[in-house]
Amino acid sequence: MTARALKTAGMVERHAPLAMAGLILFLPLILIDPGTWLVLAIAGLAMGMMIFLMASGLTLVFGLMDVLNFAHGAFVAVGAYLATGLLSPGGPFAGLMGVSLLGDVGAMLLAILVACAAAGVLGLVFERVIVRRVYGAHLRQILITVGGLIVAEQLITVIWGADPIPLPKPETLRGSIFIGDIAVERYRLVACALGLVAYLGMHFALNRTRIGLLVRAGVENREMVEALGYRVRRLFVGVFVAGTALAAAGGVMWALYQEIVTVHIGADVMILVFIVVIIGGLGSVGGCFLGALLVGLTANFMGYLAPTLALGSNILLMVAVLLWRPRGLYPATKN
Amino acid sequence: MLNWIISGDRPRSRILAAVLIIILLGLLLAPFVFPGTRSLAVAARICVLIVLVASYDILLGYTGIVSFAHTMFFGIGAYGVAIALNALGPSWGAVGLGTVAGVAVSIAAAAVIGLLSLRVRAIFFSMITLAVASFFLILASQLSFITGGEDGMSFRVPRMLTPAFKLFEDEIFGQRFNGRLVAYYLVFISSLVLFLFMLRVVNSPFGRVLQAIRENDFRAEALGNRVVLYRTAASCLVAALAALAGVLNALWLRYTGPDATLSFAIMLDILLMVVIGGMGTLYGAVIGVVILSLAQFYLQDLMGAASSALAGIPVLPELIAADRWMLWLGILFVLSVYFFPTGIVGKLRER
Amino acid sequence: MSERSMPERAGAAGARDGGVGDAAQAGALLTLAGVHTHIAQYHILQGVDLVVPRGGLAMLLGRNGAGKTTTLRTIMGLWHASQGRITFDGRDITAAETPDLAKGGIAYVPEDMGIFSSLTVRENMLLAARSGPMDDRRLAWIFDLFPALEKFWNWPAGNLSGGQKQMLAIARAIVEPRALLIVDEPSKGLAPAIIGHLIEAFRELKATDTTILMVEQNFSMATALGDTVAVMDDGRVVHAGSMHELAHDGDLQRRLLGLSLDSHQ
Amino acid sequence: MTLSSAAETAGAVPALETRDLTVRFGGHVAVNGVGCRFTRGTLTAIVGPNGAGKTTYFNLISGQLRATAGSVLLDGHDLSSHGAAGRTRRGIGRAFQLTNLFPNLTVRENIRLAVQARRGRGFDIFSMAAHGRHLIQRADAILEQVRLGVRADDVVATLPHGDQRKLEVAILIALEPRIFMFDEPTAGMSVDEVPVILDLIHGIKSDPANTVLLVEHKMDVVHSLADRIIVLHNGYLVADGDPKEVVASPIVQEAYLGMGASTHV
Amino acid sequence: ADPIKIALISGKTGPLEAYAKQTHTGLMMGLEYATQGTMEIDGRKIEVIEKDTQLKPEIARAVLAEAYGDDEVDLAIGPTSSGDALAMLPVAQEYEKILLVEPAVADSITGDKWNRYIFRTGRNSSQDAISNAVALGKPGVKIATLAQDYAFGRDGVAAFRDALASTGAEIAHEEYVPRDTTDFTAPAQRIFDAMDKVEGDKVLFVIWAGASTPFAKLAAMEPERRGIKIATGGNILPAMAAYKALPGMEGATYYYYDIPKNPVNDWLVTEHQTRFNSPPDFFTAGGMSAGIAAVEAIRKAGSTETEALITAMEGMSFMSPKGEMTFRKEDHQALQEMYHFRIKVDENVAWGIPELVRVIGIDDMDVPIRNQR
Ligand SMILES: Nc1ncnc2c1ncn2[C@@H]1O[C@H](COP(=O)(O)OP(=O)(O)OP(=O)(O)O)[C@@H](O)[C@H]1O
Ligand SMILES: Nc1ncnc2c1ncn2[C@@H]1O[C@H](COP(=O)(O)OP(=O)(O)OP(=O)(O)O)[C@@H](O)[C@H]1O
Ligand SMILES: [Mg+2]
Ligand SMILES: [Mg+2]
Repeated sequence: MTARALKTAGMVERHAPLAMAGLILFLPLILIDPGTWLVLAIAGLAMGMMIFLMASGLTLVFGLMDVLNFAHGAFVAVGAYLATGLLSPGGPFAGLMGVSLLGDVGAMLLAILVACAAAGVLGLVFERVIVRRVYGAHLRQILITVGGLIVAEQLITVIWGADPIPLPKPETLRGSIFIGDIAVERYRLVACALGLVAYLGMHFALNRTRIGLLVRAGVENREMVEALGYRVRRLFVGVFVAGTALAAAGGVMWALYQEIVTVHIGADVMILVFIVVIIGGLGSVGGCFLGALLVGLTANFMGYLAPTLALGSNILLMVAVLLWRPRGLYPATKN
Repeated sequence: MLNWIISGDRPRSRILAAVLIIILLGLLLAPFVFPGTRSLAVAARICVLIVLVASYDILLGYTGIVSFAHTMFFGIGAYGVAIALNALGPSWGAVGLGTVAGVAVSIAAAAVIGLLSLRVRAIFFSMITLAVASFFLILASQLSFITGGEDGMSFRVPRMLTPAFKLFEDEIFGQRFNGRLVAYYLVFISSLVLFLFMLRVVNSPFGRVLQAIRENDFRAEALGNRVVLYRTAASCLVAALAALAGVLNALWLRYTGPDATLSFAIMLDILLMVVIGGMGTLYGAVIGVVILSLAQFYLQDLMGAASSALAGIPVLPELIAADRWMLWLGILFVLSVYFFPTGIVGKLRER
Repeated sequence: MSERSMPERAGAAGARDGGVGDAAQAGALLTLAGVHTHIAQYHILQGVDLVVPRGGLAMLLGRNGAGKTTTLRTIMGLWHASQGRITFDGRDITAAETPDLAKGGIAYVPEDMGIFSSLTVRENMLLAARSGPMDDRRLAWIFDLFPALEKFWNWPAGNLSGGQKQMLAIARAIVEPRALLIVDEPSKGLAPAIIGHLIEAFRELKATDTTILMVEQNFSMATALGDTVAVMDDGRVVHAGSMHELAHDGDLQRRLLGLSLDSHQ
Repeated sequence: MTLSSAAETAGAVPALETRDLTVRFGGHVAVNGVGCRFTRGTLTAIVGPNGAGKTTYFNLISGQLRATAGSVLLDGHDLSSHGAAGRTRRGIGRAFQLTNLFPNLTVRENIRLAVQARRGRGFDIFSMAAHGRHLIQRADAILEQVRLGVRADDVVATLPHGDQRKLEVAILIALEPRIFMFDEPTAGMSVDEVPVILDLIHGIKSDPANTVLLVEHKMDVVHSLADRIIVLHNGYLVADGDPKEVVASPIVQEAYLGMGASTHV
Repeated sequence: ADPIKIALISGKTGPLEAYAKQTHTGLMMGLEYATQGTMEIDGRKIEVIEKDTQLKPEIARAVLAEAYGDDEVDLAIGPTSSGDALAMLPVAQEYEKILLVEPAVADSITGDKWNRYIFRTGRNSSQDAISNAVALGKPGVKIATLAQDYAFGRDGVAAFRDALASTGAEIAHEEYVPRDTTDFTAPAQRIFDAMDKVEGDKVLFVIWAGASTPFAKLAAMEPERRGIKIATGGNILPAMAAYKALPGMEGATYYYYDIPKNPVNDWLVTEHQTRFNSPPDFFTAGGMSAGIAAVEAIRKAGSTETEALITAMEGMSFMSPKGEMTFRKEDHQALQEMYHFRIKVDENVAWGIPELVRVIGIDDMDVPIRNQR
């Protein structure tokens, strides 16, 4: 009896956010004609996937290690700039591109891999030099990572210059596929696929291995985890590196979407990313995923139905979610 | 007597005491010791920021609340007088009305935010303030017919505060006694009084409860203190102080705009100043403000000089070119958090 | 300072005279020799000498603030000794890092229990079972000892009662066999019946060749379990000997522990 | 043994009463319909196995938790609309089982804050806290009472466990409540310190205006202090009455003390 | 003789760093060109003092006051952003010294916030809007606008609407979106819905400030399937990379290095190419115009006295990379030609190339005077 009650409570707990997502997805059908609705919905979901790619690294680091990395945006920018080097005409992967869809996507994936590796190394340095001393102290994290962000942005300017750098999408990823009268941008489909892969990968790593548990335990009581025989330091470095690599992957994708790269390309999306992470419930990858989709959808439907409100739609969504669930959709930790 | 004025909050370090006295004298005599428009502007900005940053420290260092909405209140104060002066013309009445309105709106806003959201976990509260602040920033730029939008608003202040107003006809000690001087001393004295007031607040029974809440809010509640009420009261108090700082800033600059009062960059500056100086000590705020303001205003010049001195060496001049002053500020940021976890004041007191 | 170091040595010498004997010394699993520990500017341990015989249960007793917890943390590598030598199983571990010590076979139940409150009971246990899936037989034994853990298996550990947390902390340390078990005040907050179980459990553990070093305030539990005993005061071991001897010497108890007859029945 | 105790026969309004108090966490009922009256001038010990709901019962009375059902009455007035802070100000004071202090403030400041809260001076922003002489004197007096005077200027985080327990008790005294609730005050305290705390509690109890509730696992402590014992088990109140009778009852012997376990205590 | 001191005040650090760099290069080249490389006027050396506003208006004010008050410059040039500029205007008045605005575009600088010490070589928003109206407006054309939802966007659309009135074209729909919008699906759908309801030549005119532009994203939705052409003004070269997605797009621009044919521009393009291995851009041309204007003004006035300069500059014409410019007497705005272009795509060029359709002469544009003297 009690067991069943518990189970039902848990089910409601788990599925209410999904129900809410469904509501946000389908409710606008009342007001919008189905063709337009479909365009908006697909575009919104794809946008959400791209945001998720950028936010996933943050939520990983934020949620597991309780580190507020304001410099996350810098790694997004690094990914973006690396993409300009790798994918521009004349870049190393340019040869692959412009021939077939396979070649273009291949080049893009290669660029993502390279960017991830490079950003991972940077993340390692960043963790060593900057984050290491501030585990457990939110405020100092904010400050030191903001400092890191400034330094990183300035170094980017020194290396790549202050001018925005254009980055055209590969030929075959441009334009839309038409299903009847409904346009679906090709690039967004690719983004969707990649976002899904990243989500599943993280889901597996966190739920099928001990890493997630260990990191969470390490944040709560580092000494005890060490006393159980684990090297918390290495673990944290690893997670942080993974977070920066994901940021860079998001950066490559975002740069190709924007088709122009500026120093602030990462910092500009950070508020949005933070909102997604908060809505999701700090550190829950699933929550972050759902949050990103919700943000994407809300922005599109609001933008269509009431453009004047679109401006604050993300913030409104966040406040609404927090009023409903003060700790986000899927709080990763219970306290 | 002195002990009463500083509310018994001694610097507890010789060096710190000396530095504070130098800063006080420097600001008091700034118009005479450091002639020139820029240095007066720097001095006035330091005065305003001391109020702003110290009030933020009450929230952050003493109460343990991380809010990103502090500049919002700063802006409300500034826009308050700006709008009043624009609408009613440059009179002291308008200044008074604008101040009262700005402070009242700030307190009301802080109370609403506090009562609604100070119950949630600290980090969520910060994010909510971040969101509210960016919403307010959007609002200020959208309501351009009142606020001047992105471009902000220039306005005229009472004649007594403008260069046209002459106290004496001649220069004395090489200084023109005009309205700018009056304006400076208005800013200076108001800031000093507000700072001493804050010193009293943090050393009062109220201030001690705030520290207790920062340490362990659950226990503070169990002692019989209504934590949400205290936190909200603290937010309201510092909101009012920030608004007053905004008023001073507006009167001095005769301009206000989103970038000058509301931007996230200022918020970060404030944070950095608190932390570099040393959280949870108001003297730290003073030190942080002075160091960072001087850096912001003069680092660039210094680097320009250094860079041209090093011309010819590869890469290095590029890194210390004047335009890269932000790079060094960022490094300063990181190093200070790294090496002064308790801030400069904490470091000084350790010895 | 130099004057103060004299009785230290005397104490150490006394320890040997106290009957543990050189045989135990030779069969020692863990030895502390002249260990000093500083925390920030405070000099907490001022030359601790301690011998934990292999396969036995060594009790560490002493007043509040005597330095017992600090001694355990120093062994565990959570503080580092500024002077002196700690050997474990013949190896010098004075400067070893905590994770290596844990891997080397030392389990630790800290004074504050060190529960991961955001993790479930199961997850807490899972992390302690480092070498793989948990052994069902051992788990059954643990559930038998602490039935509450089975009941709350999938609950966040933060919601457990004080005593249940203590049970979890102990269970975590014994989920896999370890060479040495270091336990800081295990009986604290436990109901009498559970303490009874606990005593049985430690006896069983001893029988499986696990060496135990335990800090305890509950004197009856200490006497029921201890083979050897060391008493600390002011950052030093002031008495070392067999538990049997201390348990039957009221004078010694009064002198070392401030125990008087009316405070424990 | 009936649920109504002898103490109730006085007929006057009890100092504290719980009616049908219940709290449910998900499907688990931690406190289940507990009704009980506590009379001025008496000390009631609450015993029960780990996880029986003792701390939760305290949490419900002092307002740290909201009841799912039932009510708490102080001098006949329902407290349901008051939170923890309000209840403390109305005279319900409690010390926590797991130490709960202001770790980075000094010992004296910890107490001073409690004294200040008691005097309701918290919203004064114009005077200097350091000038509140009588508050500080009062704080120092209490520190002497619990023998913590020498550590007054130390930061709490550096105190050994036992001293932190004493501070926990000292804060409760500083709050000058009419209802005193102690949750295992002597856990982790060394044997020689225990009598100090017992004397203190004894002193509190002897003031006829005070009502004392005590959770304790050490039966010797319970015996030396309690006028009455109530037993919680699985959230239910299962026994209530004179200490000797209750302890002798089979349910306590079995479920709580464990058969034959009393020899260990 | 005393040197002539000119302050260049720009947002050197911050998001507009790239623009400030261009202005700086242009200014120095302009001074060089106008003095035939001597950097002297009438035997007086020109000294340029650079100051950074950090894009913070309060700093902008402080550094301008410092330039006038402490460095005693003869005139100041700048700043990069309109926000900085509007904050700086009263300072010029207070110190009674000239501020030559370049390249901040807000109408109100030479409009209701203007004072007599303010001149501007840069184009204002109205000029942008009007030239585009001239380029696009024909009878029967139905236009939807897409702009950022703040003063710059709304003013731009308003000016555009006014200018369109005389051309016979009309605005069918106005769409405003948040400044930092990155996803244009929803606004595009709204525009499509609105334009589906009207008949005629359909154009979507975009007014957009900032590096990240909506064009490629709009193009991906293939508005031409609904008979809608996209149009917009010019931009800096990196931003025009996005125009590659829109071959054939028309609009009017302020400057593109290949368009103006005159000796000044020829010199600028050649020199820039040799020195920096890249063509000059939008703000380089602006900086050069300002440099030339300053030199010409001082020459003409024969002194650096403010009053003499004002007299000399009012109505003054001078050559710039964009041909002849004239400071209008009424509001000191430099009137200048603009260029109607059509985008051509060349695989070997990183951006969409604006090819000249026709020069929109000064007389083709009726730029309203909005200040009160
Ligand atoms: N972090 C610290 N900083 C400074 N002093 C400390 C710190 N931790 C402990 N101490 C001091 O070290 C001494 C020994 O403390 P320890 O915790 O080892 O005592 P203990 O014997 O375990 O006492 P208890 O029985 O109360 O747990 C005490 O005087 C204590 O004040
Ligand atoms: N916040 C909570 N959420 C869920 N369950 C809880 C919560 N607090 C307590 N419980 C559960 O309620 C039961 C009673 O806990 P409580 O802390 O009252 O026990 P206790 O009698 O004080 O035990 P101990 O003697 O071990 O301290 C326990 O089983 C515990 O797991
Ligand atoms: Mg201890
Ligand atoms: Mg309990």
